[in-house]
Amino acid sequence: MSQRALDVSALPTIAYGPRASIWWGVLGLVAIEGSALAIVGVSYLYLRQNFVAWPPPGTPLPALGAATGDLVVLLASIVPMAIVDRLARAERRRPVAIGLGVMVLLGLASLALRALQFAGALGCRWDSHAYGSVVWTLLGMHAAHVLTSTLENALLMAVLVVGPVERKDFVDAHVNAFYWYFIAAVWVPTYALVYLAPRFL
Amino acid sequence: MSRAAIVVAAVACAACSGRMPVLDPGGPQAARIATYWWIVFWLSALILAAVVAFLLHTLAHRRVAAAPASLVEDTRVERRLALGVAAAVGLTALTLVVLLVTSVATGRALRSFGGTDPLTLEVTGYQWWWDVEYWDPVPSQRVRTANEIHIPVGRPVLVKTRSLDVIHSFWVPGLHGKKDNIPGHGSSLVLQADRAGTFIGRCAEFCGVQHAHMQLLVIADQPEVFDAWLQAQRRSAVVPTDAFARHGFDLFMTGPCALCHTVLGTPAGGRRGPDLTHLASRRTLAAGTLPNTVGHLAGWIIDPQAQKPGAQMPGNAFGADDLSALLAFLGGLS
Amino acid sequence: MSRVAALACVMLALVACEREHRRFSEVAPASGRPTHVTPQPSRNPAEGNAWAIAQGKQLYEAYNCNGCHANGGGGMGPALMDATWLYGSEPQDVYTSIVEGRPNGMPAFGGRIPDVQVWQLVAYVRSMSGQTRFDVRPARSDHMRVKESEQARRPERPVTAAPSGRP
Amino acid sequence: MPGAQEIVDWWNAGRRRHRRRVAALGVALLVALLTIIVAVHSDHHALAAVGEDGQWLRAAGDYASTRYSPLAQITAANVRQLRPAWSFSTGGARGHEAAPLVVGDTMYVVTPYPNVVYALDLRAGGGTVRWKYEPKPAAAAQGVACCDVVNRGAAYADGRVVFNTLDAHTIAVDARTGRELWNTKLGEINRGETMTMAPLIVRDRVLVGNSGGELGVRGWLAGLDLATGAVAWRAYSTGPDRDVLIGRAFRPFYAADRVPNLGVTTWPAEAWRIGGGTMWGWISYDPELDLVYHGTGNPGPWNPDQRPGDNKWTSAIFARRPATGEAVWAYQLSPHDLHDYDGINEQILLDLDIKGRRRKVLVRPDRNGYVYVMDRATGEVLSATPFAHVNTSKGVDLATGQLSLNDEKTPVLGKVVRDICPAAPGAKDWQPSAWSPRTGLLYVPHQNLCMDVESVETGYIAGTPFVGMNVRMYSGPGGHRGEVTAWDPVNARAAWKLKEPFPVWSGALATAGDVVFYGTMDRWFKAVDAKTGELLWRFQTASGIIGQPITYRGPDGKQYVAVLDGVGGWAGAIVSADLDPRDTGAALGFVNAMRDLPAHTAKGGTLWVFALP
Amino acid sequence: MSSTVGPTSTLAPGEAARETLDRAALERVWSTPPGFLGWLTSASHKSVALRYIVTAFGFFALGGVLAALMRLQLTRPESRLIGPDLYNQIFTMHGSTMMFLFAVPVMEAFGIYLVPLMIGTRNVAFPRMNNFGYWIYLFGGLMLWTAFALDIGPDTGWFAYVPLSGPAYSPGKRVDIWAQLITFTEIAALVAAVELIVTTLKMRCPGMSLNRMPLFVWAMLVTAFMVIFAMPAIMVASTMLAMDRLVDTHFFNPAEGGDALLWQHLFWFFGHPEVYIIFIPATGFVSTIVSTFARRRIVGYPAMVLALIATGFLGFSLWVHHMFAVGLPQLGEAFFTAASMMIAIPSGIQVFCWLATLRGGRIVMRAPLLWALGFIALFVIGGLTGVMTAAVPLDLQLHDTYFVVAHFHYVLIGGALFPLLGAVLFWLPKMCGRMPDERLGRVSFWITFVGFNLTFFPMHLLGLGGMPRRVYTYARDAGLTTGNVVASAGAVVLTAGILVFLANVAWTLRRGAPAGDDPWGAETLEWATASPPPSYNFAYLPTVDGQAPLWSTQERPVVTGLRTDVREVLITDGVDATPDHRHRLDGASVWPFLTAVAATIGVVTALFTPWGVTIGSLLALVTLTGWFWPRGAPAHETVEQRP
Repeated sequence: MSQRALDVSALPTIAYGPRASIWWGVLGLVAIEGSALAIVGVSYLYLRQNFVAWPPPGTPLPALGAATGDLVVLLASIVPMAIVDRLARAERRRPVAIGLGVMVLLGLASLALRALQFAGALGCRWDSHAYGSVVWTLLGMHAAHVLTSTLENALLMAVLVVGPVERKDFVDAHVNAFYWYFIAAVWVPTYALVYLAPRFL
Repeated sequence: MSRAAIVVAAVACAACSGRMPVLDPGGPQAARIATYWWIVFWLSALILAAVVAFLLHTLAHRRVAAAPASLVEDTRVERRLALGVAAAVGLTALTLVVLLVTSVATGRALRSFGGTDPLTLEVTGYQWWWDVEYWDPVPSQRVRTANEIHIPVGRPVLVKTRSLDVIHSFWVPGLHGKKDNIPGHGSSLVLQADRAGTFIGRCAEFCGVQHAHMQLLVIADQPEVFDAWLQAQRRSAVVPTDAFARHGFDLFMTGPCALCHTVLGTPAGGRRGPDLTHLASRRTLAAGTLPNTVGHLAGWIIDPQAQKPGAQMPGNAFGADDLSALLAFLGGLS
Repeated sequence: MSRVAALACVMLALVACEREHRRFSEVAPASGRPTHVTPQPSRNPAEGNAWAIAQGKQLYEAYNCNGCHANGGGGMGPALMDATWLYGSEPQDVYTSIVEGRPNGMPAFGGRIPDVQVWQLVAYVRSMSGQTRFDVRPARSDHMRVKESEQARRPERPVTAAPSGRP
Repeated sequence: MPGAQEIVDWWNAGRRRHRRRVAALGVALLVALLTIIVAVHSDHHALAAVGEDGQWLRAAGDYASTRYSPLAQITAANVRQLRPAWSFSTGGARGHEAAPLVVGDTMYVVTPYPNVVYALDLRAGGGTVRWKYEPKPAAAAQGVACCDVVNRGAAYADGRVVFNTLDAHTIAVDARTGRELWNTKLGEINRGETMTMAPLIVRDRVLVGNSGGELGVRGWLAGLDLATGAVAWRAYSTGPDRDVLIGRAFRPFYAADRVPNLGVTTWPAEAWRIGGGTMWGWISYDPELDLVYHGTGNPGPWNPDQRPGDNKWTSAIFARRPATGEAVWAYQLSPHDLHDYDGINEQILLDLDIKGRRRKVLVRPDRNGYVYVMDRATGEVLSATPFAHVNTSKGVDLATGQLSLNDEKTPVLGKVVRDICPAAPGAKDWQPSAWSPRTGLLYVPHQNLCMDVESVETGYIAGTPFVGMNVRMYSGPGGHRGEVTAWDPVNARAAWKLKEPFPVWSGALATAGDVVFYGTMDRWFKAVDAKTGELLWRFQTASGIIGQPITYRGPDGKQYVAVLDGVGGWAGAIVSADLDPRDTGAALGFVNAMRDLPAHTAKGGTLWVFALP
Repeated sequence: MSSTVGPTSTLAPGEAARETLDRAALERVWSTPPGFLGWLTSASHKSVALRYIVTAFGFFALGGVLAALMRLQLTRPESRLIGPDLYNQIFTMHGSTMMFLFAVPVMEAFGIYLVPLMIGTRNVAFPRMNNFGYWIYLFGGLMLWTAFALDIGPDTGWFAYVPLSGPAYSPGKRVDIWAQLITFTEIAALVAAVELIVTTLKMRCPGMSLNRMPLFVWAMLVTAFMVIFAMPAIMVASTMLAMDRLVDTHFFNPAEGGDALLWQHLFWFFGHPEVYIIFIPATGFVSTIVSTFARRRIVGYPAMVLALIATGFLGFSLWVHHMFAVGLPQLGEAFFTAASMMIAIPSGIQVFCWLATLRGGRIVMRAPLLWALGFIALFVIGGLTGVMTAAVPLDLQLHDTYFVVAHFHYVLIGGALFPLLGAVLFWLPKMCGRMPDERLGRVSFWITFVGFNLTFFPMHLLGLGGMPRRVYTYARDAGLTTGNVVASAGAVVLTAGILVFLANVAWTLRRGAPAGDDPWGAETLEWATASPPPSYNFAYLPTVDGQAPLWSTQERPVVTGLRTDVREVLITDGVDATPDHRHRLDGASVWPFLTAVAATIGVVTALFTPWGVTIGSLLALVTLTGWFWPRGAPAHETVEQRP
């Protein structure tokens, strides 16, 4: 009769990575938002067919400066994020809070660079033509993710500073990192599509 | 029950097919499609009958249930069931291959129609009427008309579709399937009538308030009749000589009409509504909404919104005398 | 359940605002061709109605208003999207301009454009410089981008100015 | 509205005119005879010379349209000392495109609408008004004038000053008294017809044409009797041959043009009736061949889909007999014109050595961006070379005369086609060039604009615009909007090019002092070296300049240079008509290219006369 | 069928006392707070799902009224009962309501209710998100219907083709309402989808490896994945449309390089999978019902699972068959025809498996099974007409006609509503603890079945007769009168059938006989607990060792050791469901509701000004901070407790 009861009381109450249900939830979010960005990307290529020149005459090629800076910031931010990730798994409150603070600053830096891209680098407005519309949308969507994630990091940092701190907060920090990897990584194809593709298409 | 419905349907189909333009083709394109239809129809009927029969048989000969369900299974029975499913799936796949091949073949055949000397039309859908232009290498020989297409029997007709407002779809079920008129995209189809007659066409894509009243007539005539018609359409209107109709002419030109309608040979050059140069020769008004009679025309001019609420044509305040004069002028536009 | 819902719908519809209502039948005329300004409603029925203003926008192109006034910036005719109103900015003034014309080149459309459409045009013309409610002004058209759409326009304070440089 | 007294005066004038008809006819015949004698005896200099007397009798200076003056007091060396001698305000505030005329000791100036004519006495060393004539054209004409209410000047002959009014009247006034001699109504403003061009008087014919190509007007050129104002003939640009005055003498150079009634068959049914081809530009006259040369405007509407076919004879050049209007040859520069490339520019009649052969040529810097050099006797195109940035076409096939179009730049219904160069005003609009026989260069003031267009379906409503095109213009390659090109027609190349921030919308003037004058919309009146283009002198006026500079010898024997300022015209309408720059489509899209103009100039209307101290 | 099959408890007798104790503790921890606040804050998958279901049926009723109005209008030719403007709003509202507010939500709601029970856990993975999703859905529906009542109902069809729905041809806020409705429903559907996926993958009871999952859970899993990949397309498209209308972007403006066909591609890339999102859960119902009443496992479980997955994939490859009339390259036509026809194979597999199951089983004829059998017949018809429209040449004739209306009503009503109604009868005892009336169940089935066929079969003929869709009237001499009269008469019968069904439900709720744990003798875990289930679902989480746990005669161990003083659930491995760790779920909270309110304020404001997005975001920032801000976690989980 020993197998009539399956005692799970010895199991841990916290897990990281694919073991955690929240990780799967974030994966679902990543899938949704990845699909959405992919669909805007496909729309970008679809609309491309309607133009003789891309970007259309009168609109300059998108300037690389701010966007490349953005690329550097986002890719570089993976490193501190990974450190935060590791510290979170070790459940170290102070270092994680500090790391999240750094991430907030990096997120703000990325957003500032994005603002520069909107302000000048694109050389057109969202209502100039379909090119402008789709490019603004792509960058805007991605910026919205950066903003959301930065706010999440800030909120979590605040929780860690103010307390009370739960162990699951470290799982949150861990999945924030996971989400941030996605945001940073997805900027690479977005950047390539918006800034590099018109130079070859 | 559903079997009964199918029987009823089959009988109904057979009985009504004479009234169903899709199944009563007037030309080779529609005929091809109708042929394909009958292939699919009978295959489908067969499949449905088989499934329903099997189901009814199963129910009729069902075993009485033992109280608790059991997971113990008879492997022989399981094998038989699995084989049955596999066979049915295989049969389905085979049927689908047949249908796919015939579909592609039909599609290919539809594309191959055309011939070397098609009559070329450009059909533009507007909210909610059709503009039709007959192409000719000499620009001055081109003919513009509205809501009514005449075609010669036996000659392929290349219809180029386009739209400048919303999406419409050009569909003459007796002659061919539909083709969308999409702003920013051109498209075309070739149709042909094998017999003289009138085919009703219409807009098949929802296009706004009066989508329901956006029809057109395709009238297939013998070639010589068609040529005569086309020649007549090339004539411009003349300013009427009799004073009454002349008054109507003046009303048309100085009143609201000329802002939207064209009458060739007069100062009226509006493009918002149908070309009226040969209005009196047409069978219907307002894109197939009303028969073209004096009474309907009068009512239409005064209050189109009663007949076709939301149509672009506004009501017009004409006194009785003015209206009669206008009708006299319009009646002369043959 | 469904009956209650239907009843609720009817009740709500009775108190519904008119911003979206499409008055097709109103286009029917009342009397003979006006030679002079017809009796005018105290309030332009098209003014607060999104559909009517959109109709006005279509008519603005159909009747070639844009030929002279462009998309509000003017050309052969004066600009309409700015704050300067040569003959007044009230609906009545614009109505009169359309129906009676103005001496420096504005033709009279009285008797050519039915009254209801004139009012729709009036409402649209006023919406160009943001004189109508923001939530009923038109968005962009399916054409080349020529200007910011009317709905994005900040209202400008209308100033009636005598036609300058035009004796 | 004219006052009652004026109506009475006008009526009486008509009656007096009737009484004197016989006398007038006699004078006319005599003048005609004398002119013919002069013409027959003149050598090729007759084509090129404004009289040594220093007068300026017609807008273009001479019949050959050279705008060259043999006066040489002002030279490249001393032009730096040029300063205003006197000025005169016209009281107008719209675009002043007119050339002043100088006849003897009087200067005649026509203002834009309301088309007031001033006779200014030059004897006192300044401009005192000798008389003023106010035709009081119908105010409604302003509403059908496509591109500001301009007037391009008057013409003088035989004691008469002849000019057009915006409401399509041609009026002759007595040059001495300003008394109206005759007043002929030629067009109907309710149909959109206006008149803005400067008439040309050839013997006893006053040649005038209409404007309104953007309003579905049917273009024509009319020959009026100088003495009476009666219409002797009217040659339409479209329609059946008998309307176009195409008869047996008609022999165009290219075989494809020798088909009857092309003015009808190259249009959709009846579309030629509203098809444009107006004649609002320049006419030249070759007394030797006894041919006048004139262009025709753009076809209407702009939207090309609504007018399939070549749309003969819009955007074309005609050679006609001045006496009868009969067409001798014609050549269509832009068949089935897609971009509003009116063919109304000036044709400069020169005798040049082309490929080693002396030929009587007609040089035409056209709106479509090419300088055409044509045999003016036959209508053969000898060369056609782009003088500006052109991407709408790929060249002219000299064997067939056909312009080969770039399909990518064809307007598409409902879609924006971008980067069309030159833009709708063409590489060069109405602003006339000047030719200096001394340098062998043609000084072409022009613009450098490109555009995006979307053609849209449009209906014809009489008296309203018939365009069907959304346009947005902007500066062409280089970012500057104006250019002055010194063109060598023999070698078909530019000798030098000046860049201007704004379109150079004024005419040019060349003098024997090797100075070329032109004005800019940002208020500079400039003198440049005819050989090098070096800026020698400039003067800032009150308003932007779009007028035609002239030069004359005053009663005191000094050489003067005169020009009207007063910004406006199509290019300057943003200022003169208070257009709103937030609408990129305003003024048919020109406003978009001129957003910053209001910061550089204001409305005005002043005659400036310059002299050496 | 009152005999219960299988044990309801596998506890050893000595543990009874502890069980009582646990139940009380569990009830304390898991129950929803009472009263109105509890209603707002509930974090129970069952109460949220029931609200979802009731709300969805409410919208179903509203949509049904619209359908009745349309049939009323079309009864006579040239009828002037309903003007074109209102008619257009009505058919748009009907389509949008049925698709977005009824079909998808009700299917997901059944999933939310049943999946945790079927896989043996206490709740869904993110209970607060679940509640948030419901409120978003409700507010979206209310907004749409309020707008309709105020004459701002969308009027460009549930597919809202541009340019008709664009800024130039749809003035006013009607289409904006539609686009925002999409935003609402997509958020709700995506939340539910993530919820279902994570719950299914991470919370199955020990032993329920993927190959032992009930077919219904498989169906919901596939559906949820389809939602995740299909909804973003409509999310992007409707956002583009909203931006075109509000801030003048040019996505669909052909003049400035936009493209009307881009909309169609994006819409149908969502729109076709949408049909399967509705249909696949229905197959889950049918599998469950057929298996239960055939008293045997489904024939070909692996084939069924593969068919579901194949349908999920194929569903994304055939959107273009909605666009044959736009004119495609020949190769494209052949490809999409083939893909469209190919989907008949997985559907066929399922149908044949059900038939084989019936053949091989011992059939107990009860009302739910009747609905499932009706489904099989009707779905075969709908499927066959689907094959017809998949062929390009025939589609050119049938597209956008009443033939297609008939086709997809056979698929959606026959293929989804019939199983759904069967499912309602089937699970009603579980949900309310009372048995529905068998006779009323049968009577309502037959009336509905007859009414349905009477309504929709003539539409095939109307389509062949040349009647296009979305017309508010037809000509007297068009030869369409008879068919329409029959269809309208059928609609009366159909309505009567549905009303009888609803009466049965109402009767059941008040008077139905007590049901017991497993009245149908079904096999899945939800029948292993009480009816209705307690707030914590199972006193002890079960374990399983096969596909049909309740039919197994072997006793199974239960899970012990989960805390009863907090909402603790067992997280297991995604594939073979071995226990991994214990996880504390969030409890009831008002913040999800407030967040939904914030989002609604933002979205409604965004109808008028783009600042609405900013306003909504700021409000949501506040509410989300409240949502996630820690408030007194159990002592053992705070960091300070760690050495």
